[in-house]
Amino acid sequence: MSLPYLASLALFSIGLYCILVKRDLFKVIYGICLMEFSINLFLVSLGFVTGGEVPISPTGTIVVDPLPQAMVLTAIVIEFATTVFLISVAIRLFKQYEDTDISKMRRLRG
Amino acid sequence: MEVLVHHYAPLVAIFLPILSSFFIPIIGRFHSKLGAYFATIILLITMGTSVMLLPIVLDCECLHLIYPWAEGINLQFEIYADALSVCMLLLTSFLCLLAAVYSIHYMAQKEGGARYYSLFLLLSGSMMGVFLSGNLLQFFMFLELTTISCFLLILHYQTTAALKSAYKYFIMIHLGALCLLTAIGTIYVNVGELSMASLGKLLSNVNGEWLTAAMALTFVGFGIESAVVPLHVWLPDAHSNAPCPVSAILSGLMVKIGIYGLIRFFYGIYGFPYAWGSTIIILGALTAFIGVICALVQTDAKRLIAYHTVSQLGYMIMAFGTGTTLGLAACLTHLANHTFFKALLFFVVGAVIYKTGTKDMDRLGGLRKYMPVTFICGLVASMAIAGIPPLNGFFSKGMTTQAVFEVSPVMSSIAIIVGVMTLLSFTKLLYMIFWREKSLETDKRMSMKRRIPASMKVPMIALATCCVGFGLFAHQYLEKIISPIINGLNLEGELYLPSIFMPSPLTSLSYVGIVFAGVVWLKRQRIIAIMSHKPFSALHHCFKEELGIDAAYSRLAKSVVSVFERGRSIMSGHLRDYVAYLAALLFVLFLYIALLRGFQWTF
Amino acid sequence: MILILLIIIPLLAAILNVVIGKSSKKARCAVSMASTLVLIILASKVFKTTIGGDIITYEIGNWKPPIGINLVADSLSALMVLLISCIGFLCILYSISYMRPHRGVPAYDSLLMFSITGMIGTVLTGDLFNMFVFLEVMFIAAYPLVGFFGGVEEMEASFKYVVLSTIASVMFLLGIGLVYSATGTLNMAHIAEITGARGGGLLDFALILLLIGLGLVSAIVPLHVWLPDAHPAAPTPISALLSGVTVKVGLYGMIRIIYTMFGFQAVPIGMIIIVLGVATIIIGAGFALVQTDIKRFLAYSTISQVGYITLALGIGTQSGIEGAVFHILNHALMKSLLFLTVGCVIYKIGTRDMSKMGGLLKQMPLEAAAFLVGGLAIAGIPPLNGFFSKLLIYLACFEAGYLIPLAIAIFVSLLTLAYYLRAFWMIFLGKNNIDLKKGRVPLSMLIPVIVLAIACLLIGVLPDIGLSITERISEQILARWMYIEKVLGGAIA
Amino acid sequence: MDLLMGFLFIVIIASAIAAVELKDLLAAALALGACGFFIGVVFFLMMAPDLAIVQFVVETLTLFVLVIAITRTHRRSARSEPVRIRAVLGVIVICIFLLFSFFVIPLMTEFGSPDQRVSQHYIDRGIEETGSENLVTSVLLDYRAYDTLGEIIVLFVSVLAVSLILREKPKGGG
Repeated sequence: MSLPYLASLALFSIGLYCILVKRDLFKVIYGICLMEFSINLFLVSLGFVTGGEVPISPTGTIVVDPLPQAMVLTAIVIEFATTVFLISVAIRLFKQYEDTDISKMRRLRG
Repeated sequence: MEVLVHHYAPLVAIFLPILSSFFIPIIGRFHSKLGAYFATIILLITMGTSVMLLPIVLDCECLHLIYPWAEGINLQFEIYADALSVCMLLLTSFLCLLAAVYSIHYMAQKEGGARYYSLFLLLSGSMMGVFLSGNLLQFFMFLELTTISCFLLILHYQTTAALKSAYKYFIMIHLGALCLLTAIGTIYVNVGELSMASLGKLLSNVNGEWLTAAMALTFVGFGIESAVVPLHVWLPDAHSNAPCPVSAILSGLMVKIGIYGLIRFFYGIYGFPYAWGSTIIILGALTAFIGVICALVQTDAKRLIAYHTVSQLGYMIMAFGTGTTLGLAACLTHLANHTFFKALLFFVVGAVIYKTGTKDMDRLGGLRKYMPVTFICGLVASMAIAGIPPLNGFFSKGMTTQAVFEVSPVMSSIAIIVGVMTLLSFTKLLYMIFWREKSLETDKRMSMKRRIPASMKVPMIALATCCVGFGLFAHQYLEKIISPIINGLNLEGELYLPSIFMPSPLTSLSYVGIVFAGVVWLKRQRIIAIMSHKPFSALHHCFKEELGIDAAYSRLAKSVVSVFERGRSIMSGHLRDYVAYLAALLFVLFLYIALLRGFQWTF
Repeated sequence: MILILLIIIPLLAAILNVVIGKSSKKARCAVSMASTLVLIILASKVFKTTIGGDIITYEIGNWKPPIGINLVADSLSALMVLLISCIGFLCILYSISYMRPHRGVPAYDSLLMFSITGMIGTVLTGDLFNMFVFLEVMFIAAYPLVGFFGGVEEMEASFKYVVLSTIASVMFLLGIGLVYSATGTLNMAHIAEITGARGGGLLDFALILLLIGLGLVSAIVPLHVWLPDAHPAAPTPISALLSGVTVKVGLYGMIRIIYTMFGFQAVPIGMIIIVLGVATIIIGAGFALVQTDIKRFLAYSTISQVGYITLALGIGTQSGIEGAVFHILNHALMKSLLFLTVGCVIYKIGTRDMSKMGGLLKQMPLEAAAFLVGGLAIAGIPPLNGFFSKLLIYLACFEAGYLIPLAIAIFVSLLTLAYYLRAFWMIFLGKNNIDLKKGRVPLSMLIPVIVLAIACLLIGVLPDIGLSITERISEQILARWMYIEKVLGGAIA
Repeated sequence: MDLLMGFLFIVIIASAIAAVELKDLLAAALALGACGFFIGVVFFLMMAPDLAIVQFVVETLTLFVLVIAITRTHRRSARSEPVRIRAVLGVIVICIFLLFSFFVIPLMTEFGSPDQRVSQHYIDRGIEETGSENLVTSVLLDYRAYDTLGEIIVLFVSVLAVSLILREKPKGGG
């Protein structure tokens, strides 16, 4: 059963779709958040062992993989930092354009 | 002493001018003319070294020096000096020296003097480098260095026309250089060797498609450099917009690098492709013909002379294309002779510009009274280029015609027709500038009282002397200089020299030309009247526009630019598009991998 | 030990800069410059060791490689560190005068040091996930620098940059996940050992994802879209750093992943990389031809040159790698030179629009010469450094029989010459129709320009300086097993 | 548990779609928060309690920042792309999804039985080598402490970056 993989990929696709078709600054940020969620979910699913224990003072030998969890922990924090930065840029852009429509922010082209 | 000359003279000839070019901006700060004198002295020393080298190589001894350079790609710094190289070296240093002397006053009133002399030395040093290179890549590198310095010299006045022509010059010449580089790369990849000395032997028994490709690319590369029609469009612009001493160098030496390269590569390395001979001759004839036709209709004196360079290069290409010993001798002789009279012509026009401030022949006239020395020099040069005996041009043109006649009689008639037209066009030049009575519309800034200084007269007189001297002593010249060169290229054969006293169909034809010129001269008013008739003026326009060749090039360039101009819309500035590119790339690459690997998973 | 110092020193300098804050601009500059100077010394020491064929490793926390994270410096990493610290030093020196009007913004200096930290961390790490982390450090420091001036365009560029590179890093992370799923490890040498020379299956897809992540950093078409916005928006010294070395970090990562981690033979993507490289060459050059904003123009030129490097990487022969590494080195010098030169021009006339410039040759002869040196070097004209690296790339194409890419690469180098001459014309030649700001260009801005110009000329005249280095580096890159053995040291879990 | 997870995934995807499609940005932000929250729950079910907690905390913080940002700007979302473009892009996205699910996922190790080549070491010796009962912590703070250093740098720099971006009077320049 690879349902978690599929679910995370679905989430990934929804996030990508959101960035592609939404013109709102914040919707773009949401899309990015969704993609990040999906990757986190994907990585955690990678480390899951059926019937495994929580990797905190395990008693048996079947334990879920702690490495992906550690990776995801790092990744979550990094993603948080990026998102906050992105939001601050969005606020700034809104102040300059008085609008959140990304399709109007096309000064740089060609 | 001999050892010193052997080892260091070539290095001095190359690097003394190049290195001292970096000091001129510093020296030029102290006094404006100091840079000019410094450059003159450096070039004098350089000329001394080439004079010292001459006796060594004329005994058919080659200097081959190798220094370590770029071990990473098996490249050594090689100096290869045979008679051909050293004669070119001598020619280069001689003309550069004269041009430097000429520039002392000619360029004095213009700003940017330090830059000018610095580039001038760089140019002369890198030309020496080209002629002394014993290795293809090194040859290429020096060739590019000449291009850079020429580019900067052409744009010296920074007028829009000068900038445009410099731009065109660099792009076209670089295109040629890239063709050459590809040819060199082909050789390197297939043979793994770039030294000229050993390549000749290595390639003599090779027969491959790649060799043909390399030869074709080499021909195109040098064809651009030596302005073979239809690759000549850069030349008239560049030569007419550069400062006059630079034009002299460009026409006298730079285009000869192409001819030199053709001889070096085709005789020294590939072996002459006899199968292509007639094509090359036809191209040469076309070049000669189109050059002279376009020259006929010019009113800009420098442009007229520049078109004649194209035409004379056509002669050299024709002579080269015969592939015979006589043809090669004719090519080399004409190369040297053309240097003398073409440089002289540019100096003469330079003097006219110096005196009157214009090069537009329509506005000039009657200058023979005001500048007799210049007029006589101009007369000598015009007669030389038109091939009137006993000046030097007569002999080399005669040899060319004879060499072509032996291979393809039809084409030799074109050579004769072109000769007649050359005569016609220089009759026009002399008439319009010096002879006819016309009130001058001189530039107001210029004063007719301004005298031509000795520093400008001396180079002109020296070159005029050369034109006469090499005409009078043509036999000795052929024997002492050209024969060793030909022998150095491992070609044996009889050299034929046309003589005014020897009755032959060709010499008599040149008399017909002279008579024709006389008729033209007598009936000049009437001819000019006829020329301005309507059917002629349409033709006139057509030739002036170079039969649309130039326009075709600019259309091509514009279409390239417009493709990208239109393509800019893919950078729409729309974030959606950018993310879509990313997604599409992901999709395509995944699909590619999926299709490539199928379902046979190995891991 | 020396390796961890290479990361700690810029990090400490960055933190120190934050602590100093607004109190003293001079102290901030001094700290940055001192730290980069130390970096240069250390890096050259590492470089000297590794160029002899040695590989230096450092195990953080004394955990053996597959268990813990380790730092690895082979000669390529050492070269990259050296480049980063040298260009970084010059950019900081340049910033002293250039950023004088913004001295009240202390974050600039520390962000610059942070991005240097991120870059050095990326090139020194031996762990795939750690590479992601340090790429993020590099990014997060670069984003605000791109938006430093806070204007509309800067913010727009910054936003697009962040969105695109976040998507790319998400893909990179997904790639790491797939690699982890296939091999159960994150250490690059360990992955290399496990995959051996076989590729295939999941690893192919993982490779694609990793390449998309790194391709965005190095601006390969069609992932280049952020670069022409972001590089011009940044302050000029930062543009020089971004174009000079940051994009090269992406290329470094590609070399590491393709050659060291998977092994080129195992990878079915040589063709893909060549196609992308050729597209990058054409699009970068073509769009540069029609620009009027001078920095945007240089940014497109960067894209085009990245295409050359990518093309060379796709060939996969030793001479291809040699050409790529040499071009990385050369392009870092040339492009920083050009950006810094153009910075002098902008400093003096206060506009980036080339159509408003003209005739500056008389007032700024030194800058004109430097621009010409840089432009001709990029166009691959001897005797400047770009010629030899391009020649190596051409020869590599030729030997491998890729004739169409070769023809395109050669033709585009003509186009490169055309657009640099056009820019030279528009900036320095013709009529002068703009008011110059009074005052000379300060020496602290001229010195980096002169140093870089001399470096370009020197490598061009004596190409052996670069050729001997790149030959060793390419040998080392191809000797995968030596890397694996050195890192894992026989003790494989 | 499979059933529970299946249900959770449906909820997650539903809330993700809501976050994408809702016109009200604040409501969409809440939907996003819900999505993150349920992912945290999934983490919990996948035996990653630390992660779940961090996810909750970070999600709350993100939501907080988002809400502040939205109150400072528009609340109503800007229009989406026109339907035709949406259809084209949707097809691309679906294709990527299908490629992934048909080509990539079958290649991966079966869910629930990963290759623990390196992690086995952490599981076997982690407690004795690091002295930490929590293996994730031991990986994070000991075996891979260097990653954590990088993570802290990122966090630190982002604070610096946000303060730079949101500073009051930026000056223009070249």
